[in-house]
Parts: sequence; C-alpha cells; structure tokens
Amino acid sequence: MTITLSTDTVAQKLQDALPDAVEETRDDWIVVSADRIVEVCRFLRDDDDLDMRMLRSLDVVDFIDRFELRYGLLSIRRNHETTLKVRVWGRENLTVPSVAPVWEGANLQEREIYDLFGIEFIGHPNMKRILLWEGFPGHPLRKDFA
Amino acid sequence: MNVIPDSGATNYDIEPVLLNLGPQHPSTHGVFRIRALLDGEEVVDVEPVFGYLHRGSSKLAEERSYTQVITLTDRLDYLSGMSNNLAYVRAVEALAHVDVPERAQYLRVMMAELMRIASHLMALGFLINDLGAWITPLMHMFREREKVLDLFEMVCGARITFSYMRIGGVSHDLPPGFDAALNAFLDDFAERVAEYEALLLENEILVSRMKGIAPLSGERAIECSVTGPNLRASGVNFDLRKQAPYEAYDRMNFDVPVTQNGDNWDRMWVRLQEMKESARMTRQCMAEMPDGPTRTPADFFIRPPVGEVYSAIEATKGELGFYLVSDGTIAPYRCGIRSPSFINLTVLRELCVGWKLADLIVNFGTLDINVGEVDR
Amino acid sequence: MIADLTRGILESFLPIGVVDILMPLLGIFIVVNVLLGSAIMLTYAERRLVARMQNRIGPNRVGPFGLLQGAADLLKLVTKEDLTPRAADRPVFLLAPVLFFAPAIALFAVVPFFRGWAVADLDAGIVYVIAVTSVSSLAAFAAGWASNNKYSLYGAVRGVAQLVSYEVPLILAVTSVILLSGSLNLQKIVEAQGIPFILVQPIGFLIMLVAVTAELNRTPFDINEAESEIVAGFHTEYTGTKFALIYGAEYVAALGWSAVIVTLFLGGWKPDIGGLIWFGLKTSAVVFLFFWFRGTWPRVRIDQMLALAWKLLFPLATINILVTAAEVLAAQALFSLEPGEALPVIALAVIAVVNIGLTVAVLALLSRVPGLARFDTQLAASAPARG
Amino acid sequence: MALFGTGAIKGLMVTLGYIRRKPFTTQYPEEKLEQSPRFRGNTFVWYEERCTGCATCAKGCPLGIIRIVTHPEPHSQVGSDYHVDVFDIDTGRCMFCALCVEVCPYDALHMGGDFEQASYGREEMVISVEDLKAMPKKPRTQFRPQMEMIGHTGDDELDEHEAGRWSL
Repeated sequence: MTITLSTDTVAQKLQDALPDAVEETRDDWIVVSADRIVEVCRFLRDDDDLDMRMLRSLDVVDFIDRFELRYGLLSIRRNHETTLKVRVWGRENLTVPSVAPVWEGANLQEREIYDLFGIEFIGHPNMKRILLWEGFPGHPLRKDFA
Repeated sequence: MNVIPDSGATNYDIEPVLLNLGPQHPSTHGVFRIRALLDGEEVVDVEPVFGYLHRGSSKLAEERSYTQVITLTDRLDYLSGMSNNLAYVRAVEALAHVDVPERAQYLRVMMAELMRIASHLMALGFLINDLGAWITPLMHMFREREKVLDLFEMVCGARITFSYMRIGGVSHDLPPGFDAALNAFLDDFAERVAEYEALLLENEILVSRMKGIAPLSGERAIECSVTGPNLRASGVNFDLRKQAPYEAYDRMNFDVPVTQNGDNWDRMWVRLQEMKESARMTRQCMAEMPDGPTRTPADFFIRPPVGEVYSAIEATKGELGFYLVSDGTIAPYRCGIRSPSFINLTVLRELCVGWKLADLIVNFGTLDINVGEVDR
Repeated sequence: MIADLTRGILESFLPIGVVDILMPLLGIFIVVNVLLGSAIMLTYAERRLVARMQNRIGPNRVGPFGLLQGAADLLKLVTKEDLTPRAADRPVFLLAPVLFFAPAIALFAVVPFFRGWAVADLDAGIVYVIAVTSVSSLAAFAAGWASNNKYSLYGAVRGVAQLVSYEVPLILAVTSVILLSGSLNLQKIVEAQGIPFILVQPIGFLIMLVAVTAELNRTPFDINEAESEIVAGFHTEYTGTKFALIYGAEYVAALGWSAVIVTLFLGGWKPDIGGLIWFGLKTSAVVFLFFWFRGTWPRVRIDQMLALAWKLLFPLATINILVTAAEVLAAQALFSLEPGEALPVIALAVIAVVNIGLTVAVLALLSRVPGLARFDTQLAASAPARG
Repeated sequence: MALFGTGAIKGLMVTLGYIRRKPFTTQYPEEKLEQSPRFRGNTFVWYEERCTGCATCAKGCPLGIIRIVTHPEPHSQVGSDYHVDVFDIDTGRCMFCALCVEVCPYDALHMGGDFEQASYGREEMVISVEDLKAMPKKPRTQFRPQMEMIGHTGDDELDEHEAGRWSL
C-alpha cells in the first residue's frame, strides 16, 4: 500500500533543511512558498528518506482570488507519497518557478497549465502553448473565461 | 523539448529535413502530429504537437453533475472507457465518502481487466501495423477485441462509451448467461494468445526491428513520470494494483510482468503478458464474486462536501488520476485529469533521437498513446 | 500450332511481308492484354487471399464472388480527377508512371511460356531481363523526385538504395543458374533443368526470392512505399490513371518476376504435357508466395535491409557461384562434356544433394550469429525486477 | 537451436492456417448480429400512459438535448398529472448514455434497440412526441431489471403495464 506521509513529519524536515519555505501545514498537504518551490522539490527528491523521485501529477485550481498548484509526489522505492501546494495570488502576470529542471515529468504538465490557466513557469525549457494554438484568446480553464 | 526551427541541432554540413508526420498520417493513431527533424533516415530532433482532439473535458465537467461527468470520461481514452469510468467514480466516492458493495468491487475489477485486454490488443495490433505487417495481426487482434466488446455490450449495452460505473457501484448486475459467454471467450483467448506468440514473438524480422531499439532506463522513466506498462518494461516494478490496491485487487492472484531493458521489444512483451494476467484475473473474479447488491444508493445529483481529492488507478496506459475539487454544489469545481498517455509523451523525444525514421514510428507505437487521452 | 494456323489465315488474304510484321505485333497484343487482365485479377486475388489470412472475407460485392472488383477499381481510378501538384516537375512527373509500366510489360518479351513460345527468343534473354527491369529504379526515383514532396523523396531515395543493392545478389544468383545450364537463353535454361534448379541451387533460389521481393518493393522489403512511415513513398502524389499505372505495373512486374523465377528455378514449362497449365500453376504459386509474405510479415528497416544485401546475400551469392563453378567443372571433367553442354540428370542430382546439405549448414551457421538468432522469450520473463 | 528463418516460417504457417478457416466477419446488411437485450440503440421507447411530464429525464441528460413542454391536465389522475405537448430528443447530439432512462422515476422512457437511423440532415434526427408515440414499443432492458426478470429480450413488444416496475 502506498503510504501517505504525515504532513507534519515532512514539514518538519523541510523546516529543518529550508527554513521559512513552508507556509502552512494541513492534514493532507503542505503549502510551500512559491519562490522556494524548486529548492523544496529538489530537497524532497534528493533526501534519501523522502526520495520523491517521481512527480506524480501537477494540477491547479482557480479559486478566483488565487490559484493553487498541487504537486503530487511519489517515491517508488519507498512506496510513499506526499502532496505540496503552492498558492499564487492574483489574476494577471502569474509566475511560478518551474520544477521541470527537477523532474522532467513536469515538462508537459506545466505547459498544459500555462496553456489552460495562464500561469507562466519561470525556467521552463519550452514555455509554449500545448493543447491550444498560439494566439488563442484567454485561458479556458479559468473561471472567468467565457 | 527543443523548439525545432531554431534548435542548435543544425551543426551539419547538410541541412536536415523537417518532416511533418501528421496530423493526418497512417500511423499517428488519430490526429497526432510529430515534427521530426531528420538527417537522412536518422532522427535529429522530434517535437510532438497535439491538441487536435482537444475537447475541453475538464471545462465540460465543471458544468455537469458528478454522475453526468461519467459520460465524459468514456471519451478520454476511447479504447479503455471502463478504466476511465472506474478512475473517475473512485475519485467521487473518495470525495463524497460513498462505500462500494463487495460484488460491485469484483465487477469493477473484472471490467477493468477485460478493458485492459481490449486496450492492449489494440496497442499491439497497431504497433505491428506500424511495423509494416499488412494489418494481419491487427485484424486478428481486432477480432478478439470485438469479443470483449460483445461481453461489454451484454453487461452495459454499449461497446465503446460504456458509462458503466456509477458512484457507489456499477449500473448493472451481470446479465443472465454472462458466465458462459465469459468462459467461452477466455478459453478461446488463451489459444489466440498462443497464436499471436507464434505469429510475432519468434519472427526474426520483428525481433530485429524491436530488440534493443530505443531503450529507456528505469531512472529516466521515473524522472519523466512515465507510468504503466512502459515503466514496468524499464525494470521498475510499480503497479498501483499491487502497490496501492483498490477495489478487489488485494484479493486477486496476479503477477506483474516486469522486464529489464525498456526497449521496444520489452514494451511489447510486457503488454502481451499483461493480457494473460488480466485473463487470469477475470476468471478469478467470476469464480469468487460474492452475491449481494451492486450499488450503494447515491443521489443522482450528489453533493459531496467541500474538499478535494486525488485518486488514481492503474489504467490500461498507466496511472490515470482524477483530481476533483468540490465546492459543495452538484458539479465539480475542478476536475483535473492526470492522463498517462499525455505524460508518457515526455520521453518521446528522448526515445526517438538518434534512431531511424522507421524506429520513430515504432517507438511511438510502443509508447501506446491514445490521442483522446492526450488532448482530453 | 495456333501461331501457324493464324499465319495461314492471314497469308490467305495478305502479302507475306505484311504478315511477317503483323505476326509479332499480334503476339505482343495478346500478351499485353492478357497481362493487363491478369494484373487486374491479381489485385483482386491478393485482396481476397490476404483477407482470408486476416480472417475476413475480402471484396465480394462487385460481380460473382467480387470477381469484377479489379475492373471496378480500375474504372474508378481512370475516371478520377488526375492531379498534378503545382510544385511538381511536370514532364518527369508524367513520364514516371510510363517508365514504370513499360519495363514490367517488356519483361515478358523473352519469357518462354512453352516450348518455342516466346514473343522474342533472345540468345541473351536473361541479360535482357536484368537490363529491362533495372529501369524501374530510375522510374521510382523520377516519380519521387518530380513529386516535390518530402515523403516521395524519401521513398525515391530509399527505392534507389534498395534496388541498386539488390541488383547485385540478384545477378549473382542468376549467374549460378547460367553456370549450371551453360546458356543465357531462357528456353535453353528451361531445357537444361533435368531436375528443377530449386533443388540444385537452393541457396541461389533463396537469394533470388529475397532479391526479387526487394526488386518488387513487396513486404518485407516495401520500404520505399512504407505506408506506416512515409505514407505511400514515391507515389504519394499520384492519383487517377497515373496511380493505376504504377499500381498495375507492380502487379505486372510481380507476375513477370514470378515467371522468371519459374523459368530459372522451377523448371519453366516442364513437364512437357498440358501446355501452359504447368507454367501458369508454377507462376501462380510464386505469386502466392509474395502475397503470403505480405499477409504475414512486418517490414525490415532500411539499414537492416541494406546490411542484408551487402553483408549476407552478396558474400553468400559469391561463395555459391564459386561452389557451383567447381561442381560444374567437376561434372564436366567426370562426364567429359563440352563447355556449355547441359549436365546430365545424375550430375544434377549429385550437385543437388551436396547443395541442399550446404544450405542447411549455412542456415545453421546463421542461427549462431548474434542479432540474427531467434530471441529467447523465456529469458526476459525470468529476469528479476527491481523496485 | 532453431534454424535461422524458422520463426518467420512459423508465422507464415499461422496465416496459412487461416485461409481454410471461416471468416469472422459478417455481411452486414444481409446478416445482422444479435444485439444483447441491454443494447442501447439510437431510438427511444416512450409510454405516454406512464409519463407524468416531470422532466427528470431532461434534467438528467448530460447534454441537455431533451426538451419537454407540458401543460396541466384538467382532469388529472394520479401518475399522469401533466400532458406532454413537446418531447423533443435530439438524437443527432445524443450519446446514448441512458442516463435519462436511469433517472426516469416512472419507467416511462426506455432505450430502443434500432440503430439504423441515418438521415441526410441534423434536423431529421430530432425525435418528436409524435415519433415517440408511433415507435414500436420494443424497449431494451437497459436499467430495467424487471424486464429481465420476465425474460424480455428486447425483441418483443411490451405494453405499458409490463414495462414498468409496477402496473398502472
């Protein structure tokens, strides 16, 4: 059975290694500051106990006042998982550092989020639209898209 | 991924050829497009271009009630509708805390495994077709798939767009006579698989076309979030059915075929073996299925409590996850889909660069992409 | 016999000089029309046969058992709009289908259908066959180049590489037959076959079969029109009548090459009874072989195909010639024959036994070459998994 | 150690064996395959007597292609409160998911089994209330276990008393 790690332990580890990166710890996920997500991800990947080698899924929700990115991380070797969240406030010119350098599996998923939600990932090797064509007006999965 | 026209890959004396495979091409499995930069026959760079089948399933789901979204999931990976149904209803059940009766769990496993047989048959058939066999193996595999679809038609009345799973169970119990029909199919299927193996596995041409071509290491596969048979072909024994058993999988006896090389041959071989395991599981489901209700009553316009859930299953092409966010209304606030076909495409470029044009087609075939799931 | 009768009828009302010109023309007319008819029927036969291999029925709607399907297809193709791409090299684009078709038909000029029956009984018949069929590589390149399409160009380049490579083993395989029969004349080659040369020259036959399959662009060597890779290869841009010509030429050529294989290796029109029946049956059997390959096997990759031609078939054919030459010299010394005289059946039988043994030895040797050997499927299954 | 080429020949033997076997395919317009009793065809079977005009089917439809207009009946009976004036089902957009059949509380709407409904225009695909009344009452057993219990296979006509969970 894939174990869902207790967010407290993961948050504690993060706090020890990267102070002030964790914004909030909830039962199911840890909210990480957007600026530090790459550091956090790299730590989670390289730490031997956590060993989050796979970015399982990358998703985003539009909460009108903010966007919440959800990073589902998985360690196949240790068979456990954890969830990170990043909050991006506002509606225009949204940027988040890209985790594609950490896990290449983020490459297409970040492009999809850029395409459908309009969040730009800084440091992504190829930040282009993916499902829609270049010049498509707006970002269709936003709640205000009509 | 490289941007092809201004990539740095042009330090050649001869200008490479930019070949545009698709969206209308005999072996791009639908409306998929590959921009390939070729130096003679050798592939220099590859960029997949997609979105030609984008239907906005996530957006459509936000305007439909939870039950109605089931019909949308049929159309994600249209070769494995049952698995998609299952992944989605499991997410809703986790969100709304609905229990599933035991008989329904067995039914779900049975349908998902039959679907895996049908989907892998298509994957292999089209793969051999890509290899240049003039649709003979494809036709033979189509025939077996038709029989699976006949079984599905008996159970739920449709052959492709099943909408069989329901929140809290399945829509129908088994019809009378299903037991005999299933056994007849499974008995025949074992013979047919032996025939496929005779037709394919020992053929020198096939071996030379696939053995050692485009290997993918396990480390790279994990890094690129590759899941499903492609990951297992690379030597990583990760299958959600074993690692995180859902429904009745913890009671199933089955092996997860794993190979070490991650080349085209292994990707094909793993699928061939998985079909056998699925047939085994289907037989076991039929034998061990308990009596009882097949559905926990749940509202048609169910209102899950505010919250969010990510729930994934081992679908035919890999880990199919649904990320549902509820705001307490009858429609999901957000329905994110982690589609295996889409994410497996991350490695396409890596698999193809340095190999021949003919290998590009085969590599694409062994990745087993379904465009409906890539574009959603 | 029929020829004499026709001649008699014509001479009764025409001057002899005119009849001398008319008779070959009449022969050509008959052969060409029979060929076109059989090419149409061949498309039907292939579709029906391969359909049965695929567990389906195949075309059965047009006419009884769908027999008129080929005619219906031809009518449809001829009445279709004939497109020429704007960017195409027009004269070459138009010429290419004709270049395809003409050699395929011309091949039949020297094929001996029966004792004394050939449109032209050339002394260097086999040289003519090889010379004429080489034109098709030019035609493929012309078609692919003139289409100004990347897929077509790929098909053309692949086609040239393939055809040029396989000419070599093909000619070497034919040479072994020439050594045995001591003649370039196809009639004489047939008559020299006391035992069909397939038994005397199994390696030569296999090389010939592989090389002809490549010459004909048929599976598993159909890489210059590989549908799953380069759409339709060199004839991607062809439509209507021009496409019909290319498509038909492939079947006429398949028929022609089958006839040549029958002549060289399967004893041609022998045994002497039953007229054309034996020749027809043997040719059909070889054509069926091509259909059968197509219905079963996948395609090889271009580099593998060229490697096969140059690294395997070419040395094999060369050794085969040396061995055959030695055998023929020995037989000539033993039976004190003149050079060019046909070998007696006993000599052929001895050579056959030796060569069949050699063939098995060669195949066994090849089975040990890594990369060519069959892959052990059990090995992969037993490999331990890593987590 | 197998001889080089035997693997390929093994494949050839498989295809050769199939030449003798009966084709799996059928000749469609002449031969038709049996549909299963639950088969969801392109038609609907509607029992006017059972329908109350509650429009639950229209609400349940994921595509919103069912249009119902009703008016109250002057002499209303239990179970037939509204008279259905318009009942348009746009089968040109319908995906035959049978959710409308599933939600129907009175077992008035059923799936039909006919699948040969091709036409030249989209507007011809709309089934009106008259069409529904005129259609043969051969309901499929999709979501109707009570029909399976009486052994209905979808090929026979059922009247409005037999079609529902309870008689009228």
